Amino acid sequence: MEQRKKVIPESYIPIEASRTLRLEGKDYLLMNDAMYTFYERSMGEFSQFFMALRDEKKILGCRCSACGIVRCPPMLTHCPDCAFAPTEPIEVGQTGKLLSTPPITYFATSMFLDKAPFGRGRVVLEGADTALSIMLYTTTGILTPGIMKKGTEIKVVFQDERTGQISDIFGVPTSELTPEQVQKPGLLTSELNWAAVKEPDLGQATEEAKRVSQGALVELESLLKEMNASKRASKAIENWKRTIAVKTPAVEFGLIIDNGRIWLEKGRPKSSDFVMATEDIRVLLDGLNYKGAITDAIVKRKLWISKNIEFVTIFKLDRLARFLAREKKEGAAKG
Amino acid sequence: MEQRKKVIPESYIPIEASRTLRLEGKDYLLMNDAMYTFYERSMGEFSQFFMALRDEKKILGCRCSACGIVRCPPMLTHCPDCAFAPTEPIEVGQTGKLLSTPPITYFATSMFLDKAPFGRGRVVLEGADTALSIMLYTTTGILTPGIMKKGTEIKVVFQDERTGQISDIFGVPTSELTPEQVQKPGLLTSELNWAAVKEPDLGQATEEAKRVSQGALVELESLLKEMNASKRASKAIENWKRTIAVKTPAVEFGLIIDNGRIWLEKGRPKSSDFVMATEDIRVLLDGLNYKGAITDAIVKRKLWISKNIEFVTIFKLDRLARFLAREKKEGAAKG
Amino acid sequence: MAKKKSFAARKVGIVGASVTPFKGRWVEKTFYDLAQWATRDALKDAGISPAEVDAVAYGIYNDIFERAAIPEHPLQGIIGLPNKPGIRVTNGGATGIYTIASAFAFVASGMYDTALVLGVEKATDCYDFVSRSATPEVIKTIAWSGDSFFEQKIGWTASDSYAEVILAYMDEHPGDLKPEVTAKISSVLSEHVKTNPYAQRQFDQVTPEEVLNSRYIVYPLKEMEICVYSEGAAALILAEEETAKAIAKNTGRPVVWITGVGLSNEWSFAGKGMNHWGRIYSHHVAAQQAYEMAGITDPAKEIQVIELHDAFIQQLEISMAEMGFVPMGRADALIDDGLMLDGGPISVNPSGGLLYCGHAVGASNIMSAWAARNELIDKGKHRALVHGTGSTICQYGGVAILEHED
Amino acid sequence: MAKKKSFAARKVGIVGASVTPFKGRWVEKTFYDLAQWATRDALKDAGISPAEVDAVAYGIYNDIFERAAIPEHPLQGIIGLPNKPGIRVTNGGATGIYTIASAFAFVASGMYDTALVLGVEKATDCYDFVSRSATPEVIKTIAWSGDSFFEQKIGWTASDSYAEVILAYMDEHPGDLKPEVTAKISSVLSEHVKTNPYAQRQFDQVTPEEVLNSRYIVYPLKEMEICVYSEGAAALILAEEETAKAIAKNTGRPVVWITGVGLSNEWSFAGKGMNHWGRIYSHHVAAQQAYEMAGITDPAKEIQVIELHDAFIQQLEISMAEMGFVPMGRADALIDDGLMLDGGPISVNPSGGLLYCGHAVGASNIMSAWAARNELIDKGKHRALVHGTGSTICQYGGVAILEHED
Repeated sequence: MEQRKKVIPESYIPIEASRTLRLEGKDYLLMNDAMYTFYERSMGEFSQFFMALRDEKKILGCRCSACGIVRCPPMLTHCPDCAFAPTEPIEVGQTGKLLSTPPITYFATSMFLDKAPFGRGRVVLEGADTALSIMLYTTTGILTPGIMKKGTEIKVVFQDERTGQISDIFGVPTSELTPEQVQKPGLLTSELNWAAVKEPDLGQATEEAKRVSQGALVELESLLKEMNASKRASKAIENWKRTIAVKTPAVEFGLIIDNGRIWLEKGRPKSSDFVMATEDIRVLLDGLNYKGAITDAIVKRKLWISKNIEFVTIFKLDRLARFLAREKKEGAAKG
Repeated sequence: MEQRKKVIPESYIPIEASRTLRLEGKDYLLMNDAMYTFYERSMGEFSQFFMALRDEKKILGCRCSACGIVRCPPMLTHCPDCAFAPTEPIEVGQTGKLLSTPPITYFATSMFLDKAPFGRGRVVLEGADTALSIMLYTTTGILTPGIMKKGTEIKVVFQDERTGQISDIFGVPTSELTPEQVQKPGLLTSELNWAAVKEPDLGQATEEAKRVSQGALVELESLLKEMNASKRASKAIENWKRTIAVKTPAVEFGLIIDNGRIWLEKGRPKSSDFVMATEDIRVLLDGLNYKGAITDAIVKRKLWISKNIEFVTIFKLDRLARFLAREKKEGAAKG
Repeated sequence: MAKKKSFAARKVGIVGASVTPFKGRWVEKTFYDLAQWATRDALKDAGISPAEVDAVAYGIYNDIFERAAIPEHPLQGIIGLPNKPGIRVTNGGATGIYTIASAFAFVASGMYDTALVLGVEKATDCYDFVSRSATPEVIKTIAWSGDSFFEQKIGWTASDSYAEVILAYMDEHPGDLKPEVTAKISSVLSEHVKTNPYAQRQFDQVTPEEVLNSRYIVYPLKEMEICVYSEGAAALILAEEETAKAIAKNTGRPVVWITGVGLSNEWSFAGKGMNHWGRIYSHHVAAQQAYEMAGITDPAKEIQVIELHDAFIQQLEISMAEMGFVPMGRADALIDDGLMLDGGPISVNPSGGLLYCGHAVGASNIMSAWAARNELIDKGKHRALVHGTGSTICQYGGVAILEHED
Repeated sequence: MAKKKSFAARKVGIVGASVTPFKGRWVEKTFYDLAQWATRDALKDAGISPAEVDAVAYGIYNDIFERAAIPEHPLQGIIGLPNKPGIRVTNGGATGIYTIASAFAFVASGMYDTALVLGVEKATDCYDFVSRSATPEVIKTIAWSGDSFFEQKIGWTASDSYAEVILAYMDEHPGDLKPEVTAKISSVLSEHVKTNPYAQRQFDQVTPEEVLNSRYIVYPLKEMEICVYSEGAAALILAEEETAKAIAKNTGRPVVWITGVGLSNEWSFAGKGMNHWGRIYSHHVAAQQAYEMAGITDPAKEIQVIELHDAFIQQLEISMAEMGFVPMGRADALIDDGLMLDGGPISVNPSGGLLYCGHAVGASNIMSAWAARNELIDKGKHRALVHGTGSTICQYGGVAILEHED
């Protein structure tokens, strides 16, 4: 049998181990553990819907034999609004309009860390009366607010490899597609023109910018020192290890995180876990100073990261900033 | 880090895949799936109990400061029977008596297939007033009814490698131990004299026995044919594959199971998944004829298997027998 | 136990009921469709529309079976009750009877005039890819019910734990629960199931000998003395007195009143509070509560039909003793004295029980109520007892008394 | 909705209440000890012993958080109520209020004279070993609540789904829910929490600017507009009228009566039955039911204290509109018109709410009832509203009205 993905990725699973945590002079036992069950789960009355996605790249709704309403997804076999008249499968279109402005998930669950940021929206497909929830992406890079809203026309795109699940499809705005792409039934993700992931060209720094950068670097170093001195702030990055290559027009440096400590290394690091690029080093400095989150700077495209999965690290940096700000404030209140 | 067991064994986890099942002319989609969550779980107020097991090979109870009752396990920090007076940790003994006759699990959950058969009993340890549930084993081989009952004295034994869980300990009857072993606190499993797993010596067959065996073999072959002809019976062994070496005084042969089919091969097979040994081939034949279960023959030590985990296969054989018997009966009722 | 006598401020009756077929596996349907099916049929039985139902109580057992942590939420729309109250009750194997009790309280209290009781179960999607069979994974899923600190990691299973209670009883009463009696009871139930077209094992009649020949699952329990896991759904429509009478007038099927309800949860670890080892004390307490509310003083004389949660035949026997139908230690009188044999004074599990109709956990006790109501109405009997049990040492007990006035 | 007016056949009051400290993590205690702690303190508050409690209703949210499928069973003995009825209710984020409603029904119906309402949560044992932090695993565990066929596999999260409802509201009312107003509300709640010694964030006062500066979790929601996950427990003792009065006489603390209860579960998928997109209709329906039962016609005038389930600040605003305290589309009046500011007519979340006291799911709404009762008694106010919500698009709503006669 060919090598296939497991239903639980091996990297998720900890080893059998326990550790002792000391709290106010007493020891407590923390145990690595899991709760889990496996299935060969029948899709029952939804089988046809999922097989149509997988095998035919078609989307099915169900039509009430009494009132004619078409529900997609086909949630039920009998219409509760019509004395439970039976419903029948019917194919619906592959474009539709957003029922409302979709949320964008930046902080995802552990199963979706590598998929964020993503939108999730309800699309009323042509020929359907109810809305189908699907994941939403833009082909232009990171998904940011404003790209999709209530009424935005959406095209359903099919994953190249499909297993018969709702994640076999997702949506993109039709405005990002050619008319041919919009028209095509069963459009595949490999047929889209995805923006390449590449470092932004930051241009040359002015002398003024260089001077400002130097000042910012000094500020940054002193801030990192405060962070390392704060037990509460350090908690935000405990057990974490990353080397970040930070690139600005005026200066490049490494930001090193290693189990509760964070520091700066001059020059572009030889190797890094990911790259952070910004025209203005103050964006990063403000973030760490708890003046506007780094997450939001990325969302507003003022700061760029080379790997979306590193939002995980960004969240830790934002927490670090918040924990330090909170500690300083409490200190000030007491002092 | 050394290679350690994962909290979910990899062998349990299926690949991401789906299959189609046809039922009465309609297709249904079956999807491999899992529901799972990971923890670094605090043992809270039980930490001390589990750390004492792991680190000191001691068993703690809790003593009510008002009524003096000693509960083990130490389920609570305040006694509900004494206006919630606080309880305090107290060490209890490592021998005790069974509160009642313990059940023996032959058909275990998927997490305990390799541990069955095992007993589970409530032991009132010396110095405790309530009972601690633990797994029970005998050092003399497979655990069978009668070895332990209400009042049997039990010694708590500690696993050599402990992680701070209740499965760090189990019980054996003190009657199987030397007085020194019974006395010793923190007795380890490696300090016990476990009966070795070895094929029973079946002795030589008489001519009469050989003749009977030949007759039984003929019966067996015809029974297996019936099994293979029955769709319902075949379901009991679908997707299963085993080569069993069957050993009797008069004859040795292979019993081969392969995805819904079962057949006999003359002579001891070159390699086998496990060995089945019995003085009387009719024990196996009766089992397959649904005249007394094979499981029970093992429990009653009339039939021996080389690996307890192969109870899984035995259950399938017992089901096979039952399915065939049921089908025959229905046929007879109709005919 | 309640200090004062339990009572119902308003009279509550059953005016509609249904079950879907119980099957070992419902490949054709998810639990959404099973739930809708039972609802449809219960509404039809009561001759009312969803608009006439004020609230729903969901009996859904184990989140993991349904593979969802709030499994009832999609049902509210699917069964046609959007914007109505929908409470989910879950109490292990006894989920069904606790759900009935909860809906009963909602109607009796004046909060709602009608309520749907809806139980649904989808258990056998679980699959163990090592042994290539469902059951080890099904029982593992149930085994997440054990206490997570002391029980789960020592291989606790539901069978194991019922076995523990049964063996403790046998220690006290060594002459009772004779193998030939338990085998006979299983055989008797397999005959009852013949008339239940919704049963998983309608045509699986067995002889006592066949029961004796079945394999051990957990000593001392044999395969044919144990209930089978089912998938399916069951529903009841409850209504307060005036509404119930109006509905009954319309359908022509009499109201079956719920005149007593009792619930009891024991300790789950032996302790100072648990000196009833060798008993299933919760069944005694729950029955006494229900009898008191219903004004029953001699259950063996006053009750004709019993739909008992027979997870295991030996437990059926002990439960019958705890509820006062046979003496403790003499439960074999059920057979030895012919009490539950054809022509005997008590009809036990005319549905075939959970052994033969099947155990679709959240739905099981609701199925029992459906069966008891049918028996009362169709056979013109007067009073029935519906029983449910569950949790890790059978320590939950629930009893409802059903009465047919006509 | 009920065809006839909902009522309570017997008057039910709160005579004891407690909460444990809410913490981000309770390393020191399992949920057993937390549950016992809350029970001890509630009994003490009511001046009664466990023997005087007839029944318990457990509010425990997600089996997986407790790592056990019948998590309540070991509690029955630990809290000192062996052999008494113990029902478990679970309805997502709204578990607490549904549990209160259930216990209310049990007492109002006549079945039991007193009942313990016990909510407990242990959520942050979950741990994601990839990101080496708890939260992604905590929200994954909650995400098992999504519909298992269509929602879970597209990355459904609780935040995402509240965001969906909030954005739909903002589509309809683009001028409402202004960022500076939500930031101000969060800041106001952070001031309230100062006087709640049980709160997770008692000393975490924030300025509106700091709220605005916090990061997006899910667009359009920022970290400091979202409740925090907590571990803890909370309990109430309910009693029928005579018992309640006797207890109150003994403790010297007046009975706070529960005069209205409403529950509503919406569709969870947009459909023919769901034309309220852009609303949180269940909160409207639940409030109307509760008002009707309590005889309230003008909630904004007749209710002085509100303990509202503020999973998200924007949802708090919409919920306030749905329950009739501000007009739909003008929820910002809460701040713009000073309604919930100091000296305004309504005290909203004197506990600090779920944002600052913390969201220990099963216990949260019970904590809210505890806080509302304190506010009524200690400040001599007359009437309070306790609110709970949950499930996948905030489609569960529960409301209880509390009244202080003195």
